[in-house]
Amino acid sequence: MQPISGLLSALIFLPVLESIIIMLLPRPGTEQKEGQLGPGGFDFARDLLVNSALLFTTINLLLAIVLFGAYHPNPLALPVRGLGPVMQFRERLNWIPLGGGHWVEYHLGVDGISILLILLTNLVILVSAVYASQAKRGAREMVALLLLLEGGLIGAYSALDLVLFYLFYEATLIPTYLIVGQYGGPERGKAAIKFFLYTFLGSVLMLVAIAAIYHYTGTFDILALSNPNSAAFAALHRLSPHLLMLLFGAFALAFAIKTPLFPFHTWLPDAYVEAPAVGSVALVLLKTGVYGFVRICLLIFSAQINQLAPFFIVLGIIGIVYGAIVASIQNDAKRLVAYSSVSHMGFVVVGIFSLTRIGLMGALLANLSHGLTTPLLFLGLGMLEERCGTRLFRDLGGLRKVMPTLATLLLIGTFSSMAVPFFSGFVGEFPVLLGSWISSQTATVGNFWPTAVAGTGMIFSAVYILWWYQRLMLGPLPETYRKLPDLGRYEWPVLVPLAALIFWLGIGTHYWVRPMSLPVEQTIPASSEAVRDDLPVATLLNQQWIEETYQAHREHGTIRLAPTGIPTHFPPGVHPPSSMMPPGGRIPAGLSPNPQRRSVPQGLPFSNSRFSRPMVSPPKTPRATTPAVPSGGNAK
Amino acid sequence: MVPTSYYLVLSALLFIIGTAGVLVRRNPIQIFMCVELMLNAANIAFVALGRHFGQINGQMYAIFSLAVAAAEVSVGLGIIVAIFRLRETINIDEVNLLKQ
Amino acid sequence: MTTQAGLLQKWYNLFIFPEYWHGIHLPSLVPYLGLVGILAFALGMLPFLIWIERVVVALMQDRIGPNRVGPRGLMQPAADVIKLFFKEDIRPRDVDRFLYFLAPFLSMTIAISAGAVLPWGSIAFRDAAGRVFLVPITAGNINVALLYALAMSSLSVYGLVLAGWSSNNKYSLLGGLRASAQVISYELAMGVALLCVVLLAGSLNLGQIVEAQNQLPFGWHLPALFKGSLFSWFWLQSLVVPVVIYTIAMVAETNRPPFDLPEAESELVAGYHTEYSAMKFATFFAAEYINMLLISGLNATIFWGGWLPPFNCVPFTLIPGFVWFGIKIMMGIYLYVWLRASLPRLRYDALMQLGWKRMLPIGLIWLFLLGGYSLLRTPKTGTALPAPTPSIVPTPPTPRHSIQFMPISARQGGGK
Amino acid sequence: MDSYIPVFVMIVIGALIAFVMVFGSALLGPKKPGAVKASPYECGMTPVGSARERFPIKFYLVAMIFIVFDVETIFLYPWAVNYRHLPYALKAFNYIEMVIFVAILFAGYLYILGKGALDWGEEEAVAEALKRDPIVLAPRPAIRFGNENSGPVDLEKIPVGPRVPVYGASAQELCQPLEQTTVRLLPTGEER
Amino acid sequence: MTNSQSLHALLPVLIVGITGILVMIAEPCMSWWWQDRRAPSRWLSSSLSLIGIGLAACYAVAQINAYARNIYAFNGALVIDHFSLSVSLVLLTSAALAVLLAMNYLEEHKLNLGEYYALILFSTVGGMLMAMANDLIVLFVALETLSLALYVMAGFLRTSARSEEAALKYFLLGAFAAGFFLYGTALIYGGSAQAAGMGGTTSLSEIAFRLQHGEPTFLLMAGMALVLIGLGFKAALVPFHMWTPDVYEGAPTSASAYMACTAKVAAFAALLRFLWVMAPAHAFWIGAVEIIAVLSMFVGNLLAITQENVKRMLAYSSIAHAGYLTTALAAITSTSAQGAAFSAALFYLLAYTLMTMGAFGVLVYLSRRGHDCQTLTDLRGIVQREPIAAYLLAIFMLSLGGIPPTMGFVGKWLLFVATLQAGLPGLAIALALASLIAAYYYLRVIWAACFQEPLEAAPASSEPLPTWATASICISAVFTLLLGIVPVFVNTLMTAGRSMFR
Repeated sequence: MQPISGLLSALIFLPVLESIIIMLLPRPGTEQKEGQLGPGGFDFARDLLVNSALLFTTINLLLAIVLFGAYHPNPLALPVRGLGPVMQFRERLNWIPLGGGHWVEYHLGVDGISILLILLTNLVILVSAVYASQAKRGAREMVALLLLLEGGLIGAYSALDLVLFYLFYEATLIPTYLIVGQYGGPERGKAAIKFFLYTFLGSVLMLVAIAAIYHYTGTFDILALSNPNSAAFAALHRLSPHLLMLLFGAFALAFAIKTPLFPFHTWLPDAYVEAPAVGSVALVLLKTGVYGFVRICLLIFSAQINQLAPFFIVLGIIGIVYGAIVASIQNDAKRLVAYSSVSHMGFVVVGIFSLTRIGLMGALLANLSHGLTTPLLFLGLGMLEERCGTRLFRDLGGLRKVMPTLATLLLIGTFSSMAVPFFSGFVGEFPVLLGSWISSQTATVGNFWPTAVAGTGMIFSAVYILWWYQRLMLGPLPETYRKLPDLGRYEWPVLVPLAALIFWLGIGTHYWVRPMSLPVEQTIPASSEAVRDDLPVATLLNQQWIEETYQAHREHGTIRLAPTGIPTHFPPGVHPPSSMMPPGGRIPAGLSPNPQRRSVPQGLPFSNSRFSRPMVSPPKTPRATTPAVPSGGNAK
Repeated sequence: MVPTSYYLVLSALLFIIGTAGVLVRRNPIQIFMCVELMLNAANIAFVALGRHFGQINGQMYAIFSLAVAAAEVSVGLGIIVAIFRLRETINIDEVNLLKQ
Repeated sequence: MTTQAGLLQKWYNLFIFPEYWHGIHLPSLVPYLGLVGILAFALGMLPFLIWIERVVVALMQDRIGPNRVGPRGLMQPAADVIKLFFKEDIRPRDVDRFLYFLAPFLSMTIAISAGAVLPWGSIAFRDAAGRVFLVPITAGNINVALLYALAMSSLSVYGLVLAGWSSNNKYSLLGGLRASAQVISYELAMGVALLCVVLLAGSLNLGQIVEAQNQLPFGWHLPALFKGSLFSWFWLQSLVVPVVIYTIAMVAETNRPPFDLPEAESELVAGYHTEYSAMKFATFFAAEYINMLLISGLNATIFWGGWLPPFNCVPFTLIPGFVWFGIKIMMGIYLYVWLRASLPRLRYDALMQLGWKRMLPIGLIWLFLLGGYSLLRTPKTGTALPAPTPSIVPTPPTPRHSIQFMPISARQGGGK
Repeated sequence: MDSYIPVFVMIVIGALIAFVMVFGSALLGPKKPGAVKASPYECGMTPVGSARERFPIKFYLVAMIFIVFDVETIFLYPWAVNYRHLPYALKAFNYIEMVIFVAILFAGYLYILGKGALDWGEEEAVAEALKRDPIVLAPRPAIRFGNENSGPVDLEKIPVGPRVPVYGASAQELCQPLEQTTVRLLPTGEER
Repeated sequence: MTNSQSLHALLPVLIVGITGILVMIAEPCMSWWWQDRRAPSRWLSSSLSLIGIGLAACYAVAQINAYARNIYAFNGALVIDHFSLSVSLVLLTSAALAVLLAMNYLEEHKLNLGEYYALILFSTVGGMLMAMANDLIVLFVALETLSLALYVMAGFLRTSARSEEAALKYFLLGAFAAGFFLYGTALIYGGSAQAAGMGGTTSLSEIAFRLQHGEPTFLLMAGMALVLIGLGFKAALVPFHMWTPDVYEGAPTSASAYMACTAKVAAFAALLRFLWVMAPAHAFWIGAVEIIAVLSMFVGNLLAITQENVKRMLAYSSIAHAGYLTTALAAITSTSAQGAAFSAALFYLLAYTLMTMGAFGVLVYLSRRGHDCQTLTDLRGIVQREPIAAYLLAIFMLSLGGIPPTMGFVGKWLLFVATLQAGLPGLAIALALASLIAAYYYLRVIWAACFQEPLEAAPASSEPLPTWATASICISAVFTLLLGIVPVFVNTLMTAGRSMFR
């Protein structure tokens, strides 16, 4: 299927436009009759808001579905490993000039990993916008901010330029910050600022690292930097390991804070708890940390990842266990769910850093599952709190009797959270455990301990989440709650889609796995020792190889060092890597010294021998006569 | 003929006296006079150097700075008078509504 | 060794060895002649001036005036001075002692030194090459003479302000303030009037300004009689208005009636010199009269042809230049006295209004009318007009280059 | 610099003459100081308060405006001196430039006039301005001579010399009724 | 370059200046002719000012398009190049926004005097001339033209002792700085004669030429240091920043906004040109400039954290922004990074102008009935009363904090890259860390405005909207966001930055 040009931009900027429109709508009234839920009486403004929120988010979701439908799971029908991810729907424009022919580019593109996150975002934003439009206070603003958040998130998931990524990464902060800060609980301001500052600390360091990467390589292109054959990659990896480790650390810190990983998670409980239900959902939706680990850290810093994977796995495991234990002792229902998030994200991190296909796939599925389950729990809790006015376990109980529907839907979330098979949690966490098992066979962490300890997390989760459900829904019902209504007209459509998707992810897993399988293949660093043995195209990327490549570029005199020593030209034998090819095969001016090479097809490396020797042997005769086939970079 | 360096030393001394005065004094009028001293130190340097180089520029610059100094005097005295009418004092130490 | 400093050294020789008289560079001595002359005139006229004022005012008011001390009361000023010298010098309580003494000192010093630039005649010299140099007889034959005069007239207000401030007397303070505000207000009008003259003469040297008036009026072709005559002086060349402005400003600058608000006895006791007694009071008094003399002198110089006779023909040219100059000054003095006798004192707001709202804008506009007139009369071709008065040199050549100087009569063949 | 030397000589002579005149009577005249004789002369009234008093803002205003116009004159002088000697084209250019310069100055002058900075008819102006704009042109504090809030005369400040017959009452006699008031008002250390 | 050609090239400045004069005398003339001063003056003065500013801006744009080479007007005293014209446009922007703000502010404070607009225009003239000055004496005169008007504006609230105090402090320290500047100029005049028989000069291009072909003398370097101090005062860099918080707090808010922008923009334009001229001798000053940059960033940000008064906080933050801009000054020493540094500085100046104008503008918007909205307490919960103002304030605060997608981020990013290109990674990291600190106190403002409950119940806001202030803020906000997302001007500014080297 042909890529639809401008689709990604539309997905990003349509929500922004919609958000402005929403802000221009009249503000709904706040009057409410005694004992009634939802708006009281006829409120045209509120109806208008609800309908437009529903309309807009549906349009967005439809667009995302179009994107999903047009996406080709494997455009080349080949397992292209070692060249970085293959992107589709690419859009590439020069954006901010930096002098010397360098630009910060408006460079978008998606692969399966991004597309599923985009779908998730659109869907969850839809339900939470519908929920938010019912809020007594700030409904209009919350919907508008949610739409802004949607735009920012999609932008972050589709950015292929580091600065653009940073920009969207930061842009998602603002609506979240405003939602949490304005409409949350009593300590919301402090929590919001804490959240913002933590994240901002990380991202500023990331900005420094981005600038440093530009300084050393002359490009911000994520694809170029992820491609081991590219000059940018070679230039970057020629740096001293210490420096590379620092750069990686800057990125990793930013993503670890955002994920959140164990020692950097302290903003999370405050923010989740103080936020309104919609805000908690928004926070849950901030998957940019995980996405950044996958998209940026894994390939650009493959050597560092290999070195530090055990460390991250340990942190992830600590997070799993710690989150679970702390969750077990909470007396606040929402705080419990918040801590359970720490535990779940621990699984995700373990999966990513297992550096195996199965582990990474599991991590991404767990990520999606968390993005469906936790919103369900938070939204349900929000509805509960709206009715009961409290979240403390000691005041609640037996609510199943008055609101059976909510209880049922929450039970689905509960099961998913404790990773019961056929629920989404399971299909995420089980592969993670598998992956950690495989990787621990090769890595230094030690035989089965990581898997075993991580596995206890699943047991703990059963403990706390079942206990949570029991204390809320089972047992005697307090007299005061006897008259409480069940789900209202607008609350059904909020929770039901989430629950349905949980089932779909748990049962129809292959729908979700198929678009991600090739990207996962391409995203595992070629140097990952854990997958070397079981994959035919595994190769060892070592320092010697980098040196040789770099020297080859130098010798052919095609490396341009101005202004900061950036190699942007390629020796005659080395073609511009697929990931650097723009859509339509247009090579940016200055990238290729030899215009004849434009039609040279990209030889895809799928043999061990291709990788085991330096890629500098120039073919004596240019294969200009060979018919052009689409290069790997874009799905023609 | 007096060497140019003497004039420069004189102007440097005046400038230092003016600077020290600005930093030490507490009465805005005195501070202001010290500032004028600084400007005039520059004028002396200009005139002396212009004479040294045999250029008319130096003296021209001195006239420019005189004009500017005059404008400064007008504005400065206006401000000082205004503050005195409001506060009945112009001592810098007592003019401290804005916290430091 | 510079010329003048060398001369100072030579003076010593002059007294001891008369043979040195032979080689003296006479043009260099002219400034000292000018100095002595103006000093003698100012100090000599001072008592006479007081007498004149009393007599004239008395005549105008139809009474007798001073008639006891000396013939027709001529010795009255001398008697006053002797009396004042032997009066007690009271130092009031809480005065700022230094400033209190400085004020009269400053008034007097400035009043006298203002006279340094007034030329009261001219001498022509011829050098060995036969060129004629006309040297004005004045202490300060300097390029910025007019600025100097203006500066001194501005400085004179310091004496009054300091006196008012240091006296620890409210009346004095108000007097000093009034004096300062009045003097600076009228100084602007005065400066603009002077600018008109500078525009016409193209020089700030008073000697050159006088010599610029020594020409045919408006460049018309008239008989030689009219060269440098009454009609070519700047009072007419500047088309009268600046003279009027200057004359009014001149009266105000010296705090004379009808502009004597700083010492208005009906309001302020005696204004800034309320607390002064004995000779310190007399110092202020004398300084005021010397100021009158010198400002009238300036008036005579820039508007009324200085030492020039009113017509360039025999009965007038026989009289020496300094006599004409003295006559012009005395006419100014008479004007002062006349005004005092005739006009009531102005109200302060009327005074300021006259200075700021009438004289200043009129003067400025007039300056540019004159500039435009001058522009219209400039030929459109040619590079530049000749220097205004080539016969006048600001500083005569040094003896190193031309030793043979012969004094010749000022009005015979001098200049072109 | 040569031609300036006689000028300096003149200044020095003037200073000498002034010196003789100022200090002449201090040497020749009698010296009989007295407290009342030394007090400021204010038409015979006992002087009250300090003479260093505030005075109308107008004086400052005139001084400031003067500075501006004086500096403008500084710029006019070189122009006027050279104007006559210039060839026609340059003269015309200089004329126009200076007309522009003075026109700008005149704009300022008009502004000053319009704002009433040169109006000394105080009462009418204030009344009129108050009618127009009560806040901006708030009434200025009255001109004071210091006698409103001043207390009794401080006896310590009056130097009382030897009892010499002076005109009228002696200083002590003058201050006699005030002395008790003074003692009563001051919270002195002896009472404690 | 004949005189008439010079005048023609200088037309934007002349238009603003003549408009200023007209505005100044319009009001007195009206009081003479129509015997009525109050009613039409606001409209007359402000609309005249806006027309003048608009005309000047149009003309400046036309010049940017028309002039392919630098114009050295009046015998090289002024240089009209793309750089100075771009700075002029920034200054005109801030002037226009300030006029809009003032229309409401002055009315609220019963201070509707036409002089205020005239002062705005005069100081804009000074600022534009500072950007164009190619001679230190012209620079000095322009600096004073700018400053004198600003002193008066700071003390414009004549009935407020705080305003007068601010004016006094600003004036005294400003005059002090002017003394330094003039003396430095004198020393440069003497020191620019590198050999016997070579006359002194104050022309910047001449100095640049001499520095490229000879050794810098001691006097020259001493003079440069003094000039740097003088300009540093104007730009509120750290050792010379003491006046800033007091002045910004005390001055009328609309004046604070204007002076925060104009003085800084003009001072940095002058600093850029001056230090570029001095670049061949950068070994003498680069260290000092780096230290000043780091100190300004950190001192400004750290002191801003504790402030309760928003105007004061913005003052400290402006010190920090001056520090960010100083990194560009350090970066112009490297030949490879000069263009990037100039364009980054220009972009940041525009960004700074828009967002500071906006931030102060929101305070003006909220200052009703003569009550100045200044402290965080005043701002509490205004989102309930004035949601638009609160959200716009949030945008400006985020932009000031350098958070995407705003102009502040793009500006900071360009500075960051320029600094790195110049090989000053330390400065770049300091820039990033400082903006991290900065985020905290900007968020506090948002917190107070949007998250906190108001102290008293929100009164029904029946007052009419301050139309012009709203317009000013909205313009600022739209451009802050728009240029943050699509920084289209950057390319123009790059050309402008390069125009310096022609």
